[in-house]
Amino acid sequence: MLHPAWWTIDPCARFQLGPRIFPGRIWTASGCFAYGLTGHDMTSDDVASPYSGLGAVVTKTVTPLPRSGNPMPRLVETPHGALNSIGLENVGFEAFLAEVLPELEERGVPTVVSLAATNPGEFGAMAARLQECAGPLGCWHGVELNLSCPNVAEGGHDFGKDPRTVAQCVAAARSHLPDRALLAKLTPNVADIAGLARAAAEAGADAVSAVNTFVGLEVDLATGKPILPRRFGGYSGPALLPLALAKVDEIVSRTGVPVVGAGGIATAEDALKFFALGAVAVQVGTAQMRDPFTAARIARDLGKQG
Amino acid sequence: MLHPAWWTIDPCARFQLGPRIFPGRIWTASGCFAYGLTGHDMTSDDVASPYSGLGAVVTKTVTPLPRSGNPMPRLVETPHGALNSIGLENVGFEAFLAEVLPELEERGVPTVVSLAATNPGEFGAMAARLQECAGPLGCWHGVELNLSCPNVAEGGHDFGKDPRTVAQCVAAARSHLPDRALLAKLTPNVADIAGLARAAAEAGADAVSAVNTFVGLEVDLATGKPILPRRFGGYSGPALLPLALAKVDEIVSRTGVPVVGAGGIATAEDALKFFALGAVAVQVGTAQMRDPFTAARIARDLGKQG
Amino acid sequence: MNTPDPLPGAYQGIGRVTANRPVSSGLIRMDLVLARPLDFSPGQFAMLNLAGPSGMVFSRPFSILAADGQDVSFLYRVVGRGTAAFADLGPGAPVSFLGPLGRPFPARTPGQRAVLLAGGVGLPPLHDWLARHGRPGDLACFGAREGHDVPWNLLDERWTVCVEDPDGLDGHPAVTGLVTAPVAGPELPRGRDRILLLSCGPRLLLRAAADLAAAQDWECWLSLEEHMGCGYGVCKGCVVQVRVPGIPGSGPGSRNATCCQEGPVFRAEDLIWT
Amino acid sequence: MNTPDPLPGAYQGIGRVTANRPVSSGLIRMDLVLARPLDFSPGQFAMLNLAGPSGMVFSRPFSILAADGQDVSFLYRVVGRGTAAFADLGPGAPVSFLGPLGRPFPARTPGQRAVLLAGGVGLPPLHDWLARHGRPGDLACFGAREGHDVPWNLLDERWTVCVEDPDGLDGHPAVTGLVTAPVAGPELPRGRDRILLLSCGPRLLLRAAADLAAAQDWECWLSLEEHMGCGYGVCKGCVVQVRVPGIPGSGPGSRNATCCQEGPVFRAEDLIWT
Ligand SMILES: Cc1cc2nc3c(=O)[nH]c(=O)nc-3n(C[C@H](O)[C@H](O)[C@H](O)COP(=O)(O)OP(=O)(O)OC[C@H]3O[C@@H](n4cnc5c(N)ncnc54)[C@H](O)[C@@H]3O)c2cc1C
Ligand SMILES: Cc1cc2nc3c(=O)[nH]c(=O)nc-3n(C[C@H](O)[C@H](O)[C@H](O)COP(=O)(O)OP(=O)(O)OC[C@H]3O[C@@H](n4cnc5c(N)ncnc54)[C@H](O)[C@@H]3O)c2cc1C
Ligand SMILES: Cc1cc2nc3c(=O)[nH]c(=O)nc-3n(C[C@H](O)[C@H](O)[C@H](O)COP(=O)(O)O)c2cc1C
Ligand SMILES: Cc1cc2nc3c(=O)[nH]c(=O)nc-3n(C[C@H](O)[C@H](O)[C@H](O)COP(=O)(O)O)c2cc1C
Ligand code: FES
Ligand code: FES
Repeated sequence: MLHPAWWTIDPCARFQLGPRIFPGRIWTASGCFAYGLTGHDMTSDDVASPYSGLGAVVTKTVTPLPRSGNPMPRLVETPHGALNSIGLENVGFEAFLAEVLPELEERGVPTVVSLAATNPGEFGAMAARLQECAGPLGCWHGVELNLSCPNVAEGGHDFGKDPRTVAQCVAAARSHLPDRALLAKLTPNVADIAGLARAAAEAGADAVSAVNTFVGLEVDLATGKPILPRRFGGYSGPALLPLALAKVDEIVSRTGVPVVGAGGIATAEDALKFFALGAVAVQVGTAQMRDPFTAARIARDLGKQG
Repeated sequence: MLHPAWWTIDPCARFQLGPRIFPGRIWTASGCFAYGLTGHDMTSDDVASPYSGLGAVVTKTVTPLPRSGNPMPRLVETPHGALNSIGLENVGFEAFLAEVLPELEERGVPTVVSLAATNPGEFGAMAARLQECAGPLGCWHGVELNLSCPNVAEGGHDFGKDPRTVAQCVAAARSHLPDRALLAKLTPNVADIAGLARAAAEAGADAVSAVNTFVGLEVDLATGKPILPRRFGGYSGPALLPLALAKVDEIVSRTGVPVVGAGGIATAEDALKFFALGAVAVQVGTAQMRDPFTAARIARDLGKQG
Repeated sequence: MNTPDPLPGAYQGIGRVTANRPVSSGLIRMDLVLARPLDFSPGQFAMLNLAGPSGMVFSRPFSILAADGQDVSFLYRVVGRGTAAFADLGPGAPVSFLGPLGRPFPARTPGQRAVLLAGGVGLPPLHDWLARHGRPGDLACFGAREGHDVPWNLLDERWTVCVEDPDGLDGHPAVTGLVTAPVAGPELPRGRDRILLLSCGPRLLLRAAADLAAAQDWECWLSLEEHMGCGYGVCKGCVVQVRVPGIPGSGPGSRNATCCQEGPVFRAEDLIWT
Repeated sequence: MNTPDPLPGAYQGIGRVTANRPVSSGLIRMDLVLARPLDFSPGQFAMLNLAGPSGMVFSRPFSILAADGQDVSFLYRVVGRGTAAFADLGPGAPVSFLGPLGRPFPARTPGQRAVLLAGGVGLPPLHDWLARHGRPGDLACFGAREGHDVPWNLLDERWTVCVEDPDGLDGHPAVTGLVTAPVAGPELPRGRDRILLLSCGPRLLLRAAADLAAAQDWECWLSLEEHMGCGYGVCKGCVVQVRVPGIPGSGPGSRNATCCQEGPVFRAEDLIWT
């Protein structure tokens, strides 16, 4: 059952994405697994570690300067998903380079570094500095440009909706990253996500990640006001699956650009649906928060050994 | 609890929308309650009839000519919602005028007629003919232009994404409908739904209905292919609630255009969330299919008598 | 009277589980008590769901096996999420009920012998039909894969049980073969005024029944299964293709019929198999 | 040793319910058996969820009441969807478990008397602290609204029970008043080397405890409740504001600390109340 006839890939085998060989196709999504586990050792009865079989951990998005994020509450469960307005809390790019990335390398965690910035120049500068500082690292496989986080006031939201801006950001980063995979993470809150994907690919992205969260809102019935102080948050989790599948299908079938799928994946079956549509890899987000072994179990269930 | 302090409206009281007085603010959504109940009498232990307390039944969208709709399967349940690709099966506008509308009048069902067409001229012609044939009817309160159905190949999809087309369709219908409420039903599959709402209002719509379904897709794991023959369907049901709330809030807070809210409403609490954001009325769609008394129970629970 | 009765009023309410127990290796019988008495005809169904917000987005259609006053019974097999959830319900659990829905199997016209072909979970409507309308000389066949799959306690001696595999019969009498086997012989007369064939079960069985009836010119009604959204005719998610008389000058046409409201029981000749 | 222990390894697995019964009118005790023995310190918690796809999107944090080998116990109150679902679980039901998580309450330093203030479902960590570290002279107070709310069987004679309303005591000994009442008198010495105040419960209690400690210069640790996404430090959904030492030349600053990983137990002075 977990290996239907049409399914021939081993997602725990190495595969090439752009200039880089990744150790597998089951990844964790940015913001849902921090910089990998920090401070915790984790065990389970059935999987050796939360990293077993994973192709990459996409790190929490880092920005040029540290950010403390949005006011609380910034994470709300809804019956079928979650709304977050974390606001890109992160240690900042320099601390990330100095402390986080070396530690990921030391622990042997395959890493994709998620970056956000407010203009193409900043993206370029971060990419250049990454290449300069982290060039020799073996576990750093690529960069994902977060062009779509709906929680940042300064431009973040509409930023990634314009294909030209997407292209500029990708081009700026690409020029400094000759030997790493470059991914553009797209917002689904547009009429034409395929257009964004095409723009990203033409500017040099090796793949696009789709999707980031949908704009959502939850009301506190006691007050009649939105629960999140900024009203809107990013909707993620199981409710998203059919929406994310549609966006991925739109990109794959209209553009042929390689897609790393994300949105609502919690089980091997969910992941299979993205692969069925032609996704080259998948990311586990919200479900990884519920259980740090989710992605590793998906890798085990779908792997040839599974 | 059902009547929080901020909540002062009686949704079962008459209210004015454009040139028309509606008997209430809890409506059923187009396509989820046909032309009202046809052929069935329904009883329950707690509510007198599925129409009790309802402000309007928005009829299944009718098109100039009859349509048999899309191939089967065209309705798929997902764990948190539903995907439909009914394809606007309907009896056609002339049969609707001749048979359905008089019957709704006879049964005293407050009615909003949902219309779809492929260009502004057709919308105008249908509006004119409605006014001509149904002008004297007392239960016909208004027209909802379905500018957003994602299931029709011939233009339906991208049609409602362009504010200019929206404005043209609204204007064409408005000129023939002096004394009925005119609503434009908007697609959520755009980056800027507030822009559509503004265009509709400026062209003469009394309100907008938001939202229609989101584009979604479900994969059949056995075959690895989309379950729906047309790949995509419209995603509706509980998963939509936070997305629909966000779209409604965007319209209300950015434009002030009156909004009739829809998307995922299954309980009085769900409906209250739309009212909290300023919706003037709400529509119950998918949940009405599960239980024909859903909207009537919401009206009862939220009504002053409730 | 072969014309289907007009649709009776449907009732929506919360039933309470009084029993929910296996009656064979694959079949579970669920009994509910409703808040009011239920009247139905064999072939009609109800839409069931878990009560409250934990329910499925769509209710599930199940044929009514029997109803007595406020008690109503179903027979089902666990095939997916909904039926698995139903199987977990214990006595007292609330179940959302909407029914009876759809058009029933017709009664016989005078002079007709009835042939009933029920496959697996297709038993309920024909079980009730036989209980109400059965006469000596009728042939009622129930088909299952093997003996353990047969709900013996539900089937009195009027039923001929057919099993594909004679294992697990534990001494119960049964024909080895498909459920159509007892009908294949030459004993039954030809002609639609002589035989009324009713069938409910897997699609292959329905096709076989339709073919048999066509070959023998029998009157034939079939109960179809389509995935349903609403069950009461509003969503158009359950349509099947039926023939319509041609407009003079052009050939016969087809149209959509809702399985939930114009069916689930259709005259075999009206159906266009796809 | 007042410095929190380093975080131990957390275990993720499926526990099975062995008992799930009310211990007072508002409190339920749930016992699980895990697949392996559990080691924890008082104040640590676990993230619990229904097993499988019917679970909530986020697991729910609950303080560990006790653990003995593979058995682990929780005390909870039904407040919403998740806890209502937990209350429905019968023996054998699977529960997804991730724990132990977070930093525990510290042990005392020599010379300190402990004052424990537990309100309602804030009992578990302090109950376990007292069981492990309690000494004669410690003052352990449990507060509830009225007698029926008190889990008498869990509270031995070392616990002083405080009820706001003396109804429903049924002869049990209790102080009428807030849980802080027994601490208010002048009997307790001043100074952080003399009293270690630990508190867990409603926010108002924590504020009162912090104020008391500040006024008396007691060492004080509080267990905070924040809504949690992950419970293990990755989502940043549970942050609280804590003070950081000022950079020389500028005033003291603040930063986000994750309640799940840097807490849930914080030194009262470090907290910035919002
Ligand atoms: C008129 C009618 C009468 C029926 N009577 C019975 C009966 O008496 N006993 C019985 O066991 N089954 C009966 N069925 C089939 C029964 O409805 C399905 O087995 C049930 O809906 C499966 O639900 P699920 O959630 O377990 O399966 P899932 O596969 O998880 O369901 C997913 C969706 O598919 C639909 N679906 C899946 N299988 C079927 C099917 N065979 N027919 C229709 N919809 C399906 C479900 O309703 C749901 O919407 C009947 C179907 C119809 C149309
Ligand atoms: C470290 C820690 C230890 C806790 N220990 C206990 C305990 O031992 N016994 C006990 O009964 N409760 C305890 N709680 C509170 C418990 O987590 C909540 O009562 C529970 O999450 C409510 O879930 P629900 O689905 O029933 O409520 P809902 O209101 O439906 O939950 C909706 C969301 O809000 C969150 N939430 C609601 N109330 C709280 C709360 N008070 N604290 C944190 N999150 C909340 C839920 O986790 C969920 O994400 C503890 C909380 C924390 C942070
Ligand atoms: C709490 C939280 C934080 C997130 N932070 C980020 C982020 O920093 N950068 C980013 O690109 N995406 C972020 N996301 C989006 C996820 O990476 C993912 O694209 C999205 O949640 C959809 O996948 P899911 O349904 O599996 O969660 C975040 C999501 C959540 C729930
Ligand atoms: C089966 C089905 C058919 C629908 N048909 C129509 C339609 O004909 N016209 C229309 O404007 N909307 C149609 N809709 C959309 C609903 O009216 C509603 O806008 C949408 O489903 C969101 O609300 P809900 O989540 O309450 O269902 C249909 C929805 C469903 C599920
Ligand atoms: S199931 Fe909705 S029309 Fe038949
Ligand atoms: S709950 Fe996720 S970081 Fe604390």
